[in-house]
Amino acid sequence: MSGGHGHALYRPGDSAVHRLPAHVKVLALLAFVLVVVATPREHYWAFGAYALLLAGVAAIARVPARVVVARMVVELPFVVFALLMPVVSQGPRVDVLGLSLSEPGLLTGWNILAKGTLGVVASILLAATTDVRGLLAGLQRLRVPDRLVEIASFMIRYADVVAGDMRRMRIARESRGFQARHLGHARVVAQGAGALFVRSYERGERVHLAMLSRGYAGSMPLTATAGAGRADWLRGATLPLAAGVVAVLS
Amino acid sequence: MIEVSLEVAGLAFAYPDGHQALFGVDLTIGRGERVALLGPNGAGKTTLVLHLNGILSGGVGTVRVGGLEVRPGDRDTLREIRRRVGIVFQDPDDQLFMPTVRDDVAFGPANLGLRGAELDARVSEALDLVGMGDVADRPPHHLSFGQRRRVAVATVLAMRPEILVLDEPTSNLDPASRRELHDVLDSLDVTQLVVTHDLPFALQLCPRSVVLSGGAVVADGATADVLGDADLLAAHRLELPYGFDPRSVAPGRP
Amino acid sequence: MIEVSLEVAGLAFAYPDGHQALFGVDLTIGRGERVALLGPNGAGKTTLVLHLNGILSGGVGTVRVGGLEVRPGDRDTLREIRRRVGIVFQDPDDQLFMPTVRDDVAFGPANLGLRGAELDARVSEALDLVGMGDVADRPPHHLSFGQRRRVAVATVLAMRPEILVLDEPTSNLDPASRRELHDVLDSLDVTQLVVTHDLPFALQLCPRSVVLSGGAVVADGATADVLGDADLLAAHRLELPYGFDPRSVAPGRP
Amino acid sequence: MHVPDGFLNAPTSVATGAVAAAGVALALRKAQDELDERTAPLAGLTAAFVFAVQMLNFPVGVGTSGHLMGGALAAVLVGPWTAVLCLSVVLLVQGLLFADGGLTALGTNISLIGITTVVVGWVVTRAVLAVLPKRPASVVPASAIGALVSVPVAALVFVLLFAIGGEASLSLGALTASMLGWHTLIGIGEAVITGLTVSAVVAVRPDLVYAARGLRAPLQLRRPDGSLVPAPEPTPAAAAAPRASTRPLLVGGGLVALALAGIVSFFASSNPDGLEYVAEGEGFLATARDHAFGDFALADYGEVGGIPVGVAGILGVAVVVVAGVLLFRLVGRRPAADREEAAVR
Ligand SMILES: Nc1ncnc2c1ncn2[C@@H]1O[C@H](COP(=O)(O)OP(=O)(O)OP(=O)(O)O)[C@@H](O)[C@H]1O
Ligand SMILES: Nc1ncnc2c1ncn2[C@@H]1O[C@H](COP(=O)(O)OP(=O)(O)OP(=O)(O)O)[C@@H](O)[C@H]1O
Ligand SMILES: [Mg+2]
Ligand SMILES: [Mg+2]
Repeated sequence: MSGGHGHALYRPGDSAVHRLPAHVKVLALLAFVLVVVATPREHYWAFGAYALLLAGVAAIARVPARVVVARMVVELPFVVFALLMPVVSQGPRVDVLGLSLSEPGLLTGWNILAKGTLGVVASILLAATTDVRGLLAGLQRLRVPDRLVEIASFMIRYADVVAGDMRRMRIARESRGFQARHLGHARVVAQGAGALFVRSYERGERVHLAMLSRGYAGSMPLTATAGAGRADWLRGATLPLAAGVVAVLS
Repeated sequence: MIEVSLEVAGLAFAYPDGHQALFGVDLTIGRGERVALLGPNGAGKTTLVLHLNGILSGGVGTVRVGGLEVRPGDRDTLREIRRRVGIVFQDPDDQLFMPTVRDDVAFGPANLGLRGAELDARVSEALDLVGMGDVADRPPHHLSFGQRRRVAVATVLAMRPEILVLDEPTSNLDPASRRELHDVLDSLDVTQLVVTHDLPFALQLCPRSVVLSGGAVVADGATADVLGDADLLAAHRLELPYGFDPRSVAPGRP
Repeated sequence: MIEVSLEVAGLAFAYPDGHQALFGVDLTIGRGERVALLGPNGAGKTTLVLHLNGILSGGVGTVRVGGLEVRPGDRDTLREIRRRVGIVFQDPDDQLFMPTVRDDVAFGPANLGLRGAELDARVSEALDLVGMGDVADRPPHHLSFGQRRRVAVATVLAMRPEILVLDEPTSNLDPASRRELHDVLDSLDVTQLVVTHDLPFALQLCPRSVVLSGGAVVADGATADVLGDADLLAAHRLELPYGFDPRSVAPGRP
Repeated sequence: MHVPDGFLNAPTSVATGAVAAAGVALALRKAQDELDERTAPLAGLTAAFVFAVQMLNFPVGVGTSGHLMGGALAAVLVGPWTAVLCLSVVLLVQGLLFADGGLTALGTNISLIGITTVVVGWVVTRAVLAVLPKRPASVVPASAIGALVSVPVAALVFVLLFAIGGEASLSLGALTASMLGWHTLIGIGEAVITGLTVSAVVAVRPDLVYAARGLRAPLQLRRPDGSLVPAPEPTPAAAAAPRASTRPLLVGGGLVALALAGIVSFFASSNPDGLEYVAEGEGFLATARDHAFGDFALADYGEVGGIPVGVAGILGVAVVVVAGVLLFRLVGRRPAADREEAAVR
């Protein structure tokens, strides 16, 4: 429940990617995605090369393809969008398999699909190899204002509290003979949602007060992690540098 | 032979994090019996209790309630079992979730199909039994801990279960409430399994006691005998409280 | 005159939902004293406790800790007060929040500036006192309720506060742990305020008792006298447990 | 409507990034007044709740995903400035830990979801509150209406951004119509959830609702004989810190708008010289001009959905400026009025 050690996408491990400090990974990811976004869409093979680079990272980090693919559903909405593009766009048309498609639309769809997918996969890899504590410490190192980091850490803790309370409430409901069978029962659940908010808040509030009681003054004393050495930066730079080379060559 | 109300056979269970809590528990309770479940912290008492209506499952062994086997997949049977078995959780916060105490106590009976005046009567009756009639319109999470525990007991009493399972019902109760709870439970003619660290309470209420330790049953017998066995008690972190004279207490029912 | 450790004067407080819980509480505790705070469910005991280090505030009246006034705005004084007053909450889930038991116990001392070997020693010592050394690397929310309570006590002991406030420390503890907790508390030479419904425990540990009822202090005196006053007890839902013989217990310290 | 990487072109991403950065920076400064030691975790909870609410995610036919947004809810519970912070944190965490929303599109997402919905939700809520009776319960319908309005407005802003920096030749009319249609539906869901949550909180913890602060019954004392007497008034807590004047706000807002206008028009102009120059200087650009940073130039699309880019750009800037000024004026002033009200009561 509380504590928030892991999160949905995190896959504990001890690969070189896991060990890289979180802030190095975040910067590397950002640089990589920037290069991808800046690559003109006609440079088709460059995107293939980027994909290979990411596959390499995934292999080093030992993140199974299954995990990556499963999470890629987040991009479903814009895949739909990308697929629609050639149909609804204006401009000169070409015939593909009997369909009259818009040429710029095809390009646009491809552009969204390629860049979006690479971005999502890169983020999945970051998420899969970075635990919450590491990420928060990394954000701190990246000079993200304390306030934001504090809100983020409370948020992650609360996500656990809310999930835990939701579970408790479900168990309590079912133990007393409740099963959501028809729509009328939605009211019970909805009524619960408001109570859940107050209840999780108050539970979290009490925990917060307990922290204050034990001398908490705004930052975790134990989460301070070591900074990144030159080797870390070099290792982290590999991905964006390789991507950069691809971009220039393409 | 007496009719069997609860039957646990060879139950072993590990939590998802790999920690094994039960190592083959066997326990049979006849209809109308009152049994105290004793044991040290971390013995697996709560884990066992949560198996009795299928909240935890997935280990080996079987649990039967009045002949019905508790199986996670079988929703209809599970519903029936949950109607029969009423559990008061160790942590009242696990039990209470509705916006007001009244709604919370009404929740169970309403699921059983009660409505209108009948429902109201059931709710007031249950709240009066635990002396919480006057907080009916407050939100449960704004009550004191002991008040929440009393409301938690009421939510289960209101369902009139055939089997009543209480996990540490006396903790955080003021002494008078503890006695009143004893009187309420004593007046109910249903099967009862009471988990408690309060040995005098166990002696007062339950003729039979089962000691769970390290995830297995290590003793099962008349409460007076179990509490009289100093070696057994000492081996499982049980002891009669300082100043308590077991001879002064007449055990619940012989 | 003895040095005053805790001083509460005219404290009245209403919760944000408008429910008033304290109606003018006066209480003075000298340095090194051990006081039991008794009273029925909903009397306001927890509410009072939460005022002692400024967790609740905003009512009328004053609270002083070793001469420092608890004032919500004054962050530095508040920090100092929280260093001095260690509170064990009634609900261990309110107390534990770190990913492992060890981290949780280390949290307080680390905030006080301890590091390295010294910190480790402090943590192991506190865990050993409550007999929880072997769960140090497990997540606290995966422990049994009683284990969590013991860890909660350890988190506060590790801070070595000058004033120790425990809200229902014995609830959910197995009988041996209850006695061990008594021994630990008995061996500590700090001011202690112990909220409890466990009257024998109060008699054993605390020479002085205060009865809070309806949000105000209704009795304050030697524990033996308070527990001997049958009318007082009856008026405030207190009673000695069945089978308990007060004469058999030697009160903590005269 | 989490926008993924590569969805809008780089200049638009940069421009919205600037807006987001300015908004968050401002919110960081102003939020000091809204939270104290005790309510700090409320921001975290609100963020967590918004996070959960945003999980209710479904595809919207014409574009990115549609989901509940939670901006109005956050504003009502913790105040607008803190709400901006909460939503920004949610988006950051979603981007980093859940691969939801592109990293290079973070600025866009913060502007859309973090700033637009909060500002619109809050402004509308305050406006509705002004005509309703002065009771805490009034916050419920007001916040629901705020939530209802905030979602389609955010959708409109999205269409606008798409018109400026979208990489497609779509009919803007159709896009607008379908986005509005969908998001009005989503807005209704948003209103229901916001109303339910706020009413639950107002009922038991009115002190936690920023928009409904300041309501307390007098305390009583119990005398030894058991009778009750009214308690003396508590000594007034240290008066709230004097409020900063709104001038820095307006100046800051103006600067942001100006900077924005500069950046956007620089990139949005179809004259790529400046960039090409830079690119050549870096030795990047070897052949044609739609190379490495070719996208920046909008070279291929002089028109987006029939609206010349220049016009769209100007429109966009104008809207952002107006919204910014409104934001700074309304938000800057309201809390002060609030506090006075509370003091009078
Ligand atoms: N959610 C969980 N995940 C992992 N292990 C758990 C979990 N809950 C309990 N345990 C472990 O399982 C064992 C049995 O726990 P259980 O809660 O059943 O004990 P108990 O007998 O009820 O103790 P208590 O008297 O303290 O309530 C303990 O060792 C505990 O640490
Ligand atoms: N968060 C809250 N909001 C509103 N009222 C509350 C809240 N917490 C407690 N109360 C009320 O304040 C009164 C005092 O509660 P408190 O928790 O201090 O009692 P207590 O003496 O600790 O009782 P117990 O022995 O049951 O723990 C009770 O009437 C309770 O219902
Ligand atoms: Mg238990
Ligand atoms: Mg209490």
